[in-house]
Amino acid sequence: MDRPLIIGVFTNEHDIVGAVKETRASGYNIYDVYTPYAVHGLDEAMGLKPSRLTYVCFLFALLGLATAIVTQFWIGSIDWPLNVGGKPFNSLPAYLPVAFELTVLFGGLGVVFVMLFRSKLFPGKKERSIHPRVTDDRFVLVLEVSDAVTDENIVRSLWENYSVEEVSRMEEMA
Amino acid sequence: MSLRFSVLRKPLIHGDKSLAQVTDDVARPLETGPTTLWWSAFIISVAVLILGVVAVTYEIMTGIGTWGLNKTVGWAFDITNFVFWVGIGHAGTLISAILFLFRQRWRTSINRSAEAMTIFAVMCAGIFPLIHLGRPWLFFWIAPYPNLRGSLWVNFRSPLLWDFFAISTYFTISLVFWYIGLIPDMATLRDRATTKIKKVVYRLMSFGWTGSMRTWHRYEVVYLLLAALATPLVLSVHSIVSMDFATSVIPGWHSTIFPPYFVAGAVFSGFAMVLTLMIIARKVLRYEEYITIDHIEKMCKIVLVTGGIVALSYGIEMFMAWYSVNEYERFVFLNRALGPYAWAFWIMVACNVAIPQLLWIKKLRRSLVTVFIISIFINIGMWFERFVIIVTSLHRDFLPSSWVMYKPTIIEIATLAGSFGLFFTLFLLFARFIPFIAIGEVKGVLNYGRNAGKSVSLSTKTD
Amino acid sequence: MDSINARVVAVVVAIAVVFGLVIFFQSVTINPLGVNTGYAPKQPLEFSHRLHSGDLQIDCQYCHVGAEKGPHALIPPAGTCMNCHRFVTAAWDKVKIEEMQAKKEKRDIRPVVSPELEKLYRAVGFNTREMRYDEKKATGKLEWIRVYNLPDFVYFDHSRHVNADVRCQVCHGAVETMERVEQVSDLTMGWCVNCHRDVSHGNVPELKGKKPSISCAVCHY
Amino acid sequence: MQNEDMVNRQNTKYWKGLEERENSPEFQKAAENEFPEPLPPADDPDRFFEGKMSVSRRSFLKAAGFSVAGAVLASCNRAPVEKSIPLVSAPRDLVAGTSYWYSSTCAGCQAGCGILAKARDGRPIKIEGNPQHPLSKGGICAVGQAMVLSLYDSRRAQKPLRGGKTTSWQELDREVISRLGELGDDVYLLTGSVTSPSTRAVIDRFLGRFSNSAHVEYDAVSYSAILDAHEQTHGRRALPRYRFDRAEVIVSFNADFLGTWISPVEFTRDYTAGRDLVGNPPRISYHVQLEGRMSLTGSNADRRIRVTPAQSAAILVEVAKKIAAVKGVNLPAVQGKSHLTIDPSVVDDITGRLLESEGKSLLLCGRNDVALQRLVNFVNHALGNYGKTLDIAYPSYQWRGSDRALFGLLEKMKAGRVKALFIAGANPVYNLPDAAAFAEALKDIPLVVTITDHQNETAARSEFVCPVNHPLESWNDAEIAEGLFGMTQPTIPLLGDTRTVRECLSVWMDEGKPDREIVKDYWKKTIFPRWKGTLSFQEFWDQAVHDGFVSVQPRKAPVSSFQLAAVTAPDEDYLPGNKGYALELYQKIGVLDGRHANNPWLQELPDPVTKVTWDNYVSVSPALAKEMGLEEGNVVKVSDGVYSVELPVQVQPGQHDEVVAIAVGYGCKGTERFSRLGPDWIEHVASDEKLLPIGKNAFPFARTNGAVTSFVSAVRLTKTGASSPLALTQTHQTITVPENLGGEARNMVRETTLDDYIKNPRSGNTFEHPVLQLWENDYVYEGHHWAMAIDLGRCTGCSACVIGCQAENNVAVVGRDEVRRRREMHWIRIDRYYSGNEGDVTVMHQPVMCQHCDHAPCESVCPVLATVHSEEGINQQIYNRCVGTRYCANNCPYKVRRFNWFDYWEQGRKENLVLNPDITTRTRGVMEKCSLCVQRIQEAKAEARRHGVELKDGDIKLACEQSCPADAIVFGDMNDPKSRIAELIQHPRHYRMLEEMNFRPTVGYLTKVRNT
Repeated sequence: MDRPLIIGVFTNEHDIVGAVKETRASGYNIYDVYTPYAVHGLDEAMGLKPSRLTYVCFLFALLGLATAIVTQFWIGSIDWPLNVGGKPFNSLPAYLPVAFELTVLFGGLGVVFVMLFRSKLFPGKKERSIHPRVTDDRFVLVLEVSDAVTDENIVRSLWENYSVEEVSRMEEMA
Repeated sequence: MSLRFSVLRKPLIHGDKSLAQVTDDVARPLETGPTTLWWSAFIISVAVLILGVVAVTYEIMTGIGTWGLNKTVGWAFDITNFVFWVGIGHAGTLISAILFLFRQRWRTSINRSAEAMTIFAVMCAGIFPLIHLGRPWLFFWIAPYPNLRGSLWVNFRSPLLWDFFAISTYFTISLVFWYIGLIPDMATLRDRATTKIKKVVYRLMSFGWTGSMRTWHRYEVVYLLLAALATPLVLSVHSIVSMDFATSVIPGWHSTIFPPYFVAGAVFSGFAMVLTLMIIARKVLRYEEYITIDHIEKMCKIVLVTGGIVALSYGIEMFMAWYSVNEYERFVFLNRALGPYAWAFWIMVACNVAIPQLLWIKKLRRSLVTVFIISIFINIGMWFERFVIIVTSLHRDFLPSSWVMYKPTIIEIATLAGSFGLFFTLFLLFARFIPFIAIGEVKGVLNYGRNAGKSVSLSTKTD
Repeated sequence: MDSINARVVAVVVAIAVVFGLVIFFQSVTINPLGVNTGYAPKQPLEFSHRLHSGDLQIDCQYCHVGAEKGPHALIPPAGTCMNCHRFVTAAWDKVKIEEMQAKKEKRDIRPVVSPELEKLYRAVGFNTREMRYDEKKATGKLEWIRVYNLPDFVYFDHSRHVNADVRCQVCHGAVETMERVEQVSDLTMGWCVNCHRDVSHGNVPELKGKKPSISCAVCHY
Repeated sequence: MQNEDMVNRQNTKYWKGLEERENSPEFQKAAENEFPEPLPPADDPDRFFEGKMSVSRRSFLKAAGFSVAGAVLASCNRAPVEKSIPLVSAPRDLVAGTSYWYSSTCAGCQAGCGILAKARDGRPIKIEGNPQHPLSKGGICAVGQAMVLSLYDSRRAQKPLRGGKTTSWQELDREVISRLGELGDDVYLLTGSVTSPSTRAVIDRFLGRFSNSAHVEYDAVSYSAILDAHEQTHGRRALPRYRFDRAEVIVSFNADFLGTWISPVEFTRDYTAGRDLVGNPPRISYHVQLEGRMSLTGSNADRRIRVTPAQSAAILVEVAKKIAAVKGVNLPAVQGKSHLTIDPSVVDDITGRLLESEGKSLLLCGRNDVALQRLVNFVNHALGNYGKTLDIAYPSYQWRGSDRALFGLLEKMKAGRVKALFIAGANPVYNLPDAAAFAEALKDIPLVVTITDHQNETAARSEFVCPVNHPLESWNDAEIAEGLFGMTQPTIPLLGDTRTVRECLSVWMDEGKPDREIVKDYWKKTIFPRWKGTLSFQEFWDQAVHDGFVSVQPRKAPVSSFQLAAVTAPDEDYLPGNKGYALELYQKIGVLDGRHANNPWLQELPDPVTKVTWDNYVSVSPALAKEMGLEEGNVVKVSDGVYSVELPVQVQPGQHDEVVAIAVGYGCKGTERFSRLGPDWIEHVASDEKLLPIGKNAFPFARTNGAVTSFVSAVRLTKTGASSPLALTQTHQTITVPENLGGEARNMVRETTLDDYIKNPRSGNTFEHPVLQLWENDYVYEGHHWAMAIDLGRCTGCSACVIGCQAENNVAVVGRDEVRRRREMHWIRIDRYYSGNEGDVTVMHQPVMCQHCDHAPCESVCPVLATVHSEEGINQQIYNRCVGTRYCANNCPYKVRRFNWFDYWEQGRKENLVLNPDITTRTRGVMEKCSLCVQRIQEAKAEARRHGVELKDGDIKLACEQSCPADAIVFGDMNDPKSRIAELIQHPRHYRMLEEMNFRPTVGYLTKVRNT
């Protein structure tokens, strides 16, 4: 984090949504917003693009399905065909439960791991605390100090419309 | 989200909580010392768990013969308990996944604990297929892994193998789903932590969560995807468990109605268990404002619906036995109702069909005492349902020469008790160390149904 | 610092769990890695297969009788050794040297007995001085160490293989080149099954046309 | 003789005898090494299998590459160092790991069936019937097959005892000889029936040295009356030889000839030969059984009439009267009032049937009553049956006991006129009706010597106890019937310091000959001269040893003309008017008169009718049970005024309401060791808390009139209020489901009547059901496709197959408590179903083992592929792959899978020597079941390949099939169109259980046809 940050602390979700919209409308780039819970509409307000994790999930699920089907057919008819109860060596219906389970398992685990990886979340990671109450009841809007926003005072008035509780400047993240 | 109509709705969370209050309320039990009540419950649970551990150790050391099984009844308490616990384990994921997809926002008060219950129930369930093996130390042979036996694989036609995949997938996905939901709350606790140890532990568990909206954004997608995956999964698990029976040839087991019947039964029993636990927990943990009487009532309605499906299934089973003109099928059902295990059958009918009908009455639905008692009855009834399906079908099958009676041994009873010991021990530990209510999610619905005049007011925005 | 501690804890716990699991499996199951290829135990006397089977070209079944008739290829009784070693008490060159020595020293030829064969003679009670049996002195004990061990749940019949023209060397390796016998096949089920498969598929030229079964009950009953 | 066939049979090798090899020094060496150390004596009563094998013995077995019983399955962490210590010199001509067959004669009872003993690496491990034997024709009963286990009984007497302390033979011999010299005369020898002529010769020589000496033979369950009656009516004291195959009408009064009476294997063979609907021409005899209790024979009868002993006597009298009238014979002694209390049409029917088949009928009576037997003789004589369906001119010598002689001896003992008493092969203190008096009289006899195999009641009261060889360790012979001699040869060197009776007596006479020489000399002098052949004696002897029997020219015995005057009315005793209930004593098929009480296989063998194991009990009719308010397992006190026992009740459909039945042979000393048998765990229940013997002794209920022992008595029953659940292997008795649950009969057992069968061969087997197939192409069995068919019309339920399978396949004994929990391990069971009302029931016996379904439901549910189909249609069970989910057993519609609930095997037991080394012993936690004796299939195929020939139909005989005296089980390759099995599958009577389910079992059944 090379550049200093400008921080606005809000106390409810409507204010933060409003402030974000307003800030963006004013042409400032929002560095990030920190909230205690997923505030609906905030992602749109921030202009975040729809996540591509759905495709990741689909691909992983497809991988799981393919693994299950190929493995079962390969084992059942190529690697070691065995006469089990006189049934045909290959029977798709019998293979479906495992195929389904592996689809779900691969899809679920895959997307979670990708999400954690993308978000750089891992066990024991030291958090970068922007505000001590951000996981409690405060909503924090963060701007990066840039040519457009050189000072917190630039946005202070903007944010005061939204009952900003505190505006401060942070040299670097804790 | 159409909050503007919310004046027509009642708030989900009572007591006009502020965000901070929610955090405080939920975190309180974790931050104060354990109460005497907690200690006594915990000690009892651990004692029962130890009893179970002793019983299982003895069983594994000595042999499965220490159970009352015989040449004809090869499964009884073991698989009954397994199916019972898997069934219990259905409510949590149903609440967190299906109700999530259906936008049932009241789920937020109970989904955390219900999911925890699911995980613990699936753990209890998973123990039984393991210890019921004649040679439990070779359990890993059920997994298909390359080996030195010319690569002798596994039988992908066996429902037990499907079970292995279903249960392990279900457990994994449920655990991940639960844990993903837990990460923000862990961060909350981390930020509130006062001792170093807590800080370390919660930091370890919160994965460095900061509440960044960019993360929230991905998180929401993943949560939705997991819900979407878990929904068919939860339906598949009990369907597959039911296939242990449905794909067999034993009359009373071999039935195409089993998958939906089992799923409904599972949800039925799962919600009954959730009710049992919530009614106690809201009282003990003082979460009455979060888990409100409306929550209880809603769950009662689900119980009523699924109970109805279960009752219908009983009826259809009976009808099909008669309609099929299959002598073995007919006999099994007559034998259930009139044979030597008729008492178990009638306990099942009384508990699962008759008693839940009381929930049609709104007054009873909203009476905690009645609901609690009914939920206990349903738990008992659903255990007996599995017992009836397993034991009465096996004990008198095709050849009359092999007909037997089954009687559990003290080892089996102790093992069943031990599974409850494990369940409650884990649940009590959960209530002590992990937020009982999903803080982040409750905060999200705090405004739901709130009066427009309040300070934390409505936005004019619609989405 | 904290997160480093946490990581240390995590690593320690992980190691403990893995270690615990390893101990568990080791103690309750057949060693999953119980492949003893290369096992070449020291035998009670240094018997050289290279000499007997290789140089002298004694047929395997001269000593290991029964392999074509029954399930077991026996470890030969000491009596079989004595068929020759009643006369042959040491290597030819040793005997020659003693002869020359005796000639030189103008004395009677002393019996030359190889120290390894001495063990055999002790076992059967053979008096090398007088070249006759003294059965009272027989200890009867030559504790050979089995090299090829199969678990009891596998039924293996030598005769079925020998009669199907499987040479001993297919499984036991080039014993005729080994000073001390060493296990060359891993004796895993996969090894058995894959050989049966190969033969069935005609991949083993010398056994073309044979159709060994891979049904379970061929070996397990 | 078909010696060539025998020699050529691929998978059997008959040894001429051990002697050739025995004489070689190598073999002597091997024999000594076989048991280098004496096995420790057994003295811990709580443990049943205990003789620990020494390390050196195990190493010895390893030495020759022997796999010691394959007992250790798992838990080898690091491969242990396996040492091999080869013999200094190996026995010639003995291939380790292959089996050798020795023919011999069974000594399980006195019937003398021919056996083949399979010896493996120097130890006999299996007994089978000798197909060449003229009497048993390859059949062998449960008892005969279980004899091999008693060889390794760790409690078998091993050392001579004096006053209860171990002594040496030298000391014992010295003492006995000197005492005999002092006493001079009044020397008596009390034995069971001695069928061995060479032993009889030695006995004669031995007793001939004393004045006032006698050899007294008695049988605990006596046939004395039949012999006495023939002495009176035909002038010859002998058992007639019965020929059931020649009888078209068989009327049996209480004679359990398919179960335990005289020579059940021979009779079963002959009986089923007379009831063959597959053969050409088809034939079927008519069999009426009149009895009070439900016997195995009664359960197979075409018509069964429930009668009390008194009624049966009355009916017999009426039948005799009627036949006398028809034949115009005057029988003054049996005239007079009829005592008949049942429908007289019974008499008319029986008489009519008998008269229709004169010379082709057979009347039998199982009562030990001389008057009744004389009447029987009269009827058979009047019908011209002598010389046809029974023969006294060429009699049988299987049983020779004389109750009169026994009671004479007892009188002498009481009078103090017996100075020395030798008791051999008998346990009078246990099994005499007045055993207490005998035991009392025994005290005053100066010299009592018991020659015994176990430390039994009599041995405990004898100063000297001589341990006797097991028949499988002995040379012996047997005169079974006129002109037929059985030969017994040892199959293993002596395991203990034991001698045969013959040897003992010979030593005490100072004859100083080895046992074999005594037998051989006798044969040279007595039997060889009767043989009309051209061989030298040595060749003759070799052939006899090789065949196991020899037929010589029979000598027609002098028989007097029929002594009509001897025929008198039966004793009043039998006539109606008795108070209380009539008690019938009988033998169970396993332990017989108690002589096999030490054999756990036989103790655990379910009774073919009651399905009870490990117990005797009071059988009562359902009506009587209801009247007294008794349920199965309730303990009642049975008292005849003098003796009483408390035993649990067994409710027996088909039993007469005024008859109760108790089996003898229980409550023997020594069986205490079984009371805690089985896995020891928290809920294990001992059969008796005080660790008393198994069951109660019922012999004291027998009565004697000084001439014969009667096994019928009058008793009273009182409820005790206690309860002792029986160890049953079947608790639902009918093929119909309970009335309130539908009451329909299931179609697993199918039967028809002869009339219907003649009209339509598919009658009774017409069940048709569309069979649905889920997939198009079934697996094609290109090579062999093994299959089996069981003829329910032949199967009598005798249970020989159960023991045959147990011996072949290392099936564990689990003990009474486990059986009570329905966990018996038998791979083959015989289902027994009653039909009809509870009074007059008909019975079906159906052997059920794994049906080897081509669409096996068990296979598709096993997660680890521990059970799959072989290329030859066998449903394989791979024990070492099994993890024990028990799913397969649940999904088995026939419930033939058996689970190892505990570790039933214990290492180091001497009894483990009986284990078949080809088969693994299953550890705890794995499933097992019938494998169609796959080891036999494999061995036969390998043997055929070794000889470069094709496998022929009949080369493979499964253990159950081989032993079946009724020849009811046929196994073979159904892909071979010329095989017997392929033929049977086409038979109109052939069906498969639950065929509508499309399991496609390869085991099928043939409908039972009743001749009613």
